[in-house]
Amino acid sequence: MQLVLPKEWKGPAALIASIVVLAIVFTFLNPRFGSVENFRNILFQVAVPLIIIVGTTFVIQLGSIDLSVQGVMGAAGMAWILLSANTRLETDYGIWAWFIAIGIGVALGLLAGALHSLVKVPSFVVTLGTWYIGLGIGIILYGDDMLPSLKSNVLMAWPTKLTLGLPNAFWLALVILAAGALLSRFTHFGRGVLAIGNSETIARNTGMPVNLMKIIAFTLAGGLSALAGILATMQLGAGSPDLGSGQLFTVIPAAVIGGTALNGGEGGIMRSAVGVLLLIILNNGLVLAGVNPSYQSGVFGAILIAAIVAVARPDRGILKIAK
Amino acid sequence: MQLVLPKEWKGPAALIASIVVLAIVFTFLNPRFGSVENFRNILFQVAVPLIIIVGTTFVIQLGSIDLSVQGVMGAAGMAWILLSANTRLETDYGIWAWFIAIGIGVALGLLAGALHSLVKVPSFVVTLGTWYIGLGIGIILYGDDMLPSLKSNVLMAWPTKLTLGLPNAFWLALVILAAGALLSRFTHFGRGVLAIGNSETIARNTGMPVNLMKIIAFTLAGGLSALAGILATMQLGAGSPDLGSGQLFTVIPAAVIGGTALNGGEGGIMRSAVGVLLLIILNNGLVLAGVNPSYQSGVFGAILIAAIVAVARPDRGILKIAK
Amino acid sequence: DTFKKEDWVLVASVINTTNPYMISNIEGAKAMSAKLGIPLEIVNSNNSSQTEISSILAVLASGKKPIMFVNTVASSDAPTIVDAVGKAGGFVTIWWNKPADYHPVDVGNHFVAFQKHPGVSSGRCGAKAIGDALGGKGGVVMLPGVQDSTTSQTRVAGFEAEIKENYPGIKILDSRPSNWDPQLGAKNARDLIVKFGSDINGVWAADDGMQIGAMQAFENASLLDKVKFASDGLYPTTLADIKSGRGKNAIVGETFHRGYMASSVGLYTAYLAATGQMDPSKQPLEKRESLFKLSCVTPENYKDYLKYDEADAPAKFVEQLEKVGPWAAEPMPLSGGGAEVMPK
Amino acid sequence: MIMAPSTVLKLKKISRAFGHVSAVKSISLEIKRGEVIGLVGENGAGKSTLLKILAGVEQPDSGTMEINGKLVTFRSPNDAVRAGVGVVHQEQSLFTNLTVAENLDTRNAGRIGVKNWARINSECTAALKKIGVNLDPTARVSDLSFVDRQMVEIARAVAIDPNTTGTPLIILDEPTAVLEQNETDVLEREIRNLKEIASVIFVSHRLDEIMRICDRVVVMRSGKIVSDKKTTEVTKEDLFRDMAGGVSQTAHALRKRWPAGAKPAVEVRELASKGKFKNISFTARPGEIVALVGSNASGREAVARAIFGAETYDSGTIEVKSKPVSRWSIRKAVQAGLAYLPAERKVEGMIAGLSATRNIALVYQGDGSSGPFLNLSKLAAVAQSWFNRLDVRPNTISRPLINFSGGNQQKVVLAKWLNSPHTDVLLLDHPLRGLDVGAAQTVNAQIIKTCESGAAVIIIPDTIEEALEMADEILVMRDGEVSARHDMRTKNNLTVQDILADMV
Ligand SMILES: Nc1ncnc2c1ncn2[C@@H]1O[C@H](COP(=O)(O)OP(=O)(O)OP(=O)(O)O)[C@@H](O)[C@H]1O
Ligand SMILES: Nc1ncnc2c1ncn2[C@@H]1O[C@H](COP(=O)(O)OP(=O)(O)OP(=O)(O)O)[C@@H](O)[C@H]1O
Ligand SMILES: [Mg+2]
Ligand SMILES: [Mg+2]
Repeated sequence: MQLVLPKEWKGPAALIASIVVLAIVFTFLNPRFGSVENFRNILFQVAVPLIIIVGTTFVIQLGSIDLSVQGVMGAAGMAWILLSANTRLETDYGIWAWFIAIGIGVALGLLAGALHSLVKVPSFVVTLGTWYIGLGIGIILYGDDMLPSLKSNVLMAWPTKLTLGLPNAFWLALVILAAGALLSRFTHFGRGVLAIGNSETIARNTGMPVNLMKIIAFTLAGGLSALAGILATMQLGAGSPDLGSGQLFTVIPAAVIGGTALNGGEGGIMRSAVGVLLLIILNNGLVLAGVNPSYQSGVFGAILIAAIVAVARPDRGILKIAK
Repeated sequence: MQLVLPKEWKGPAALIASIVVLAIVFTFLNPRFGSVENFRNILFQVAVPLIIIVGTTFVIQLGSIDLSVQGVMGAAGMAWILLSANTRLETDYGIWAWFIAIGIGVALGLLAGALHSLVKVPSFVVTLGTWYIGLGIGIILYGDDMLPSLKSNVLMAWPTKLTLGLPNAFWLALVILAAGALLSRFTHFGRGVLAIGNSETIARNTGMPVNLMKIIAFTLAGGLSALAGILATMQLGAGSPDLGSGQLFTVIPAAVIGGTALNGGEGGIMRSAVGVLLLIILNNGLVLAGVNPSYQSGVFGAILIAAIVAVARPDRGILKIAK
Repeated sequence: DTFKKEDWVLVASVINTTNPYMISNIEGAKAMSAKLGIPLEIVNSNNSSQTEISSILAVLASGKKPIMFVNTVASSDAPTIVDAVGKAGGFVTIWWNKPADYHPVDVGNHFVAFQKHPGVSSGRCGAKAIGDALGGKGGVVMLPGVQDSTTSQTRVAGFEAEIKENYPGIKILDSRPSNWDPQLGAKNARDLIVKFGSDINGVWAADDGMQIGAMQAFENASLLDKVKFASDGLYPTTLADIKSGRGKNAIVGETFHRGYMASSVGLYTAYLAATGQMDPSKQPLEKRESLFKLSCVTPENYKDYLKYDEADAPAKFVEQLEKVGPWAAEPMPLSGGGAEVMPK
Repeated sequence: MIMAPSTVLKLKKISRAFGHVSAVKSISLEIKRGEVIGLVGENGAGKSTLLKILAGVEQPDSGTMEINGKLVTFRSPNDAVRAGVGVVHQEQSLFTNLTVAENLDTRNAGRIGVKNWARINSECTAALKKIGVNLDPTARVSDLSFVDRQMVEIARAVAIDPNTTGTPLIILDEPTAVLEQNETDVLEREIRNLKEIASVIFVSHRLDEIMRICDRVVVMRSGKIVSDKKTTEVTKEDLFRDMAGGVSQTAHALRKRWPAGAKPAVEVRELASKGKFKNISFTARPGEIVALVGSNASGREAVARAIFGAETYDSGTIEVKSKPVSRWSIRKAVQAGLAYLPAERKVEGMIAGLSATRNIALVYQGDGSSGPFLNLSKLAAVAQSWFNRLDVRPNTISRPLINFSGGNQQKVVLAKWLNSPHTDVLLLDHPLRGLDVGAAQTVNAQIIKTCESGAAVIIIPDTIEEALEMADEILVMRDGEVSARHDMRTKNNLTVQDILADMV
């Protein structure tokens, strides 16, 4: 593996280092930070963004972008809870709820992917569109009725339940993550995505199924956002069209921090995942450190910049280009 | 002119066409859409995003991105109102309020630009950082004291006041826009930005002051966001740290719709401006058409996609690459 | 000049359509529109002042004179909106948020009234409930809403004041603004659980949305039945939790008010001004800048309020308004006026 | 098994026009099994376009194509690959962020499923061995030197699926332009081996190569085939004549060597950069041409880039106009009057998307610029004058550079630097790369002109002959060190063989 992707492991070292530094500082500021509870709490919180970022990474490796995350989450989350045993409707479609909810995400992803690759419209605008559409679906499902909560305590408890000491939500994320990493390294699709990001023209000239690969990437992203939406709904125990709020600006910066260049061809899923970890820990640490809320966003911004500067240092030559 | 920028004028045709189509449809749905009041109302609304987009366009032409818009607006807006005659403090620094407020924007832009070009960190993350910092400044200035409003009715009335039949706010935007367009076409800076976006390596090999130009672009963007913040504050007559909310996802899509490719080297200020017009009109029209609010986001998304597809059509070859 | 319905339009502007309170706002507006036989325009601000203002301006451009109810996204939006309405020859009532120093009486008749439920007493309700439930001893954490919203600030002030004055044994451990967002409420709750663990005996949230998130977080940490909750708004979900006694009756205090009541009162007040049945400039202060009664709800008395959630409740409430006017309708008669006095 | 038909490729009346430029005009051509065809022609003659049509990159406007007796129409390069056509394009086309093996793995291009790394890597090793280079299949292309990348491209073209029915057709568009003598030998050997299994179309501006390698030579001029003869039946002179259209090749005068001007324009002392070169010392005076020769990876380019401030160096000093430089950067270099023509034209030399005018105006705007402002019509005039001087074809300055032929792109890139009057030092890496013989002379003439007007020229020539013709001093480099120096003012009886001896 090393051989195949020599660069793949340079960046993360610096990243992990700066995470460690943060962790030390925060533990120093509040010993509770290092506690097992907080460790689990963090793992619980990273689960949703980790699932999303697998898709996000593929899309960004293409050199495209997927803004629809939050919209898709809202639509899928609402659909899922309304089709599962909930306090609003008598319906319970069980497993079908999952299929339908994820189906919505897949459909939205497919739409975006197809328009982007076949009609050649910028992914930024198309996915902005699907974002609104997803949100719209969520809102319509939400209707003017009371907000639905889960009936089944089993479902509600599942994400936090510990298996081998780690919350299920995290295990789910881990599985997706692993699958994503394998997909990225050991399939023509995964490598093709990188190739396209490097030079779409060459990719087309060598006869790669460029459009197909793009469509797959976006569809995958849609499906995973939907799954994330379901998980988030479970975690909240209730449905809400904008339960995705804040996720977009967690996952994309995370990917970038992880070294997945927005102009494509670089980066990897594991690195993005580390990026997510950094951001969540940063947020969690600031709360535990008891930073005055009024200063929180300022401090967050400052540390964010400091972190990325630290991370960027290793690979920076005269001719290096950062976009 | 033509010789140097043959492409510059193709895209807008399609854009303006689709704006016209929208306008016709909306007027059909509600004759009032075409009324003078609504026309002025639209001009009043485009003013702020138009000012922002000049900077945004330069930055995007570099192939970079500036997310800090809303943060900078908040910081500058709060600073400006607290330094002008307002209901909270007895202070009135008059013209200095402007300098200081815009100074804040310039400083944040400078910071982002310097870090991005010298330390080579992705603009996406740096400007996300300055966004939070700006927001932080705004929140701190706001404190938990009462919200400050403008005392001077002159200032409050200025943006809406009509000059030659058009609101002042719009005139201001027009001036900035014109200046931006000239800067972009007839200066080494303007052309250089495009060259850098097209190929940074070559730009460097030809000895262009690449870093300087990048810094200028980001600083300019910061300053203009600040100015926009001031205008928005005037329009409201009161200060608020998040009075910029929604602007980022107006200007960037607008630029992209206008044909300013996010990977740089393309597009122009006038085209971005037309993009802004399209989005604002879309929003305004949907409301006038009395679309049920629950369906609004959905419809907006759908039309947005339709519009971009229509716009994308003309310049789309087998070899065209959309990111 | 006489009032001709066909020249007018009812407008209700809400912050978003993804929150039960806003949905209820719309309900009330619909009921009022049905009652008065005047068409209704809904404005959805999508949580953005920009969208709110541009949408309202768009509606105003639509020709008819507006009778308007606005649930402002941010206090700072009020002046712009009021101005625009004035120019359009309409009448507007603002709910919840306006600049503290911006008064209808100074502005003119078109700014018919500013109305709200006193945030301070909402905060005090919650504080009393938690304080008593904890027997005057223990630690509580607070989840305010959007930091710079007056509504949130007043509720917080009320809560802190009540604790300080009457529950010296209660310690406020921490306070994390959660932007009215259930997700953020849950997240902050989780972090606070880690930070203070079992030192947390009570949780106060500035609205039920955030409380719903917080309760889930405590349930997941299997602490729900060890902690008492109080908040504002008595969302249907919350009501259900009180009924079911979720988490050993975890919810000890709520306040009752409904979105449909706010919007219909607001619209009706503006309507009276529009029809000339009421001349704002001749009204006493408390009818221009009104505070409406806010009932404290407890697990004991919640049943009294069930009737206000029945399907025909909005219609009934509107009926009542027409009889007794906007300032005397149960369960939210006028309770005071002028700027809300902040406890010091 | 059935014997594949003896005719591998049959073109009938193929035409392709770009707007009003018709690049290929009704070309008919036949290639037999195992034949090696040399395709020559001036820059812009239409060679690449024709080959792009064969490769499925461009679609012909009219005409028919038969491969192994079957009528084919290529809608995409993929079709061509399947039909057994392998191509080395004039401009490199590798995924720099992927491994060598992956770039060679064209066979699976159409797939999206699971990837068998082991097989891909082993196949890669085999393919590379076949053309006698050994590179790590798992190395990232971006880490390879330019030449190694070229070898990878060749390997890819040659490694077309052995089990395609019929005889494969290998297309090489100026593969040797970037190669040094010894690699060209490798390639020649490889092409001879290829004859066994495939037919080859080989484009080059080096006619002696053509004469050595090919069985048949096809000459194109302005989109048409003007001659098609057995190699044995033609001489270089015939080819010159056919290419240039009647005018026979004028043996050009050797430049008169100047007595070296006093002050050195550039003086390099003990320059060293770890892993690239060490103790490099030489001076270049105004009016002087210094040539750096050496096999690839000898460090010449690294030296040039270091002098230009594009790469850092570890020790030693660089003096420009007798002033030692510190914290040297490209920007400072350019301000000090240095100009650099990179070998990797496509990557570092031109902004393909921009018009020729804009490319030429990149460095120096002449009176097209006043203060921070530009005068666009003046810029156009400047560009026009260069188009005329270097005879760039087609003579339309407003075109995006991408739409020019390889050689003509090179001319424009060169003009960009020659354009600047205060260029005191010209660093030229393979300036004639991809230029036809005529164009080469035009460009050489310009270089000499600039030199005689007082600039010092440091040149990394394409061929040793070139060095012998142009240089006042020749530095031969081997493994990053200067292995020999020749002052051409004194010795002028030096031969290619002498230099080659110093190189190995
Ligand atoms: N994409 C294009 N658009 C417009 N004109 C083009 C395009 N590609 C090639 N041409 C023109 O077609 C003609 C033939 O170009 P081509 O690249 O085939 O020449 P060539 O024989 O390969 O020259 P060289 O030896 O310099 O590579 C040239 O005039 C060129 O300008
Ligand atoms: N950026 C770089 N990073 C690592 N090694 C490099 C780099 N550039 C050059 N090298 C190595 O330095 C040595 C000299 O390379 P250089 O390109 O200067 O040789 P060259 O003589 O110019 O070759 P050519 O004749 O093909 O242009 C080679 O081993 C090359 O691999
Ligand atoms: Mg060619
Ligand atoms: Mg070289």
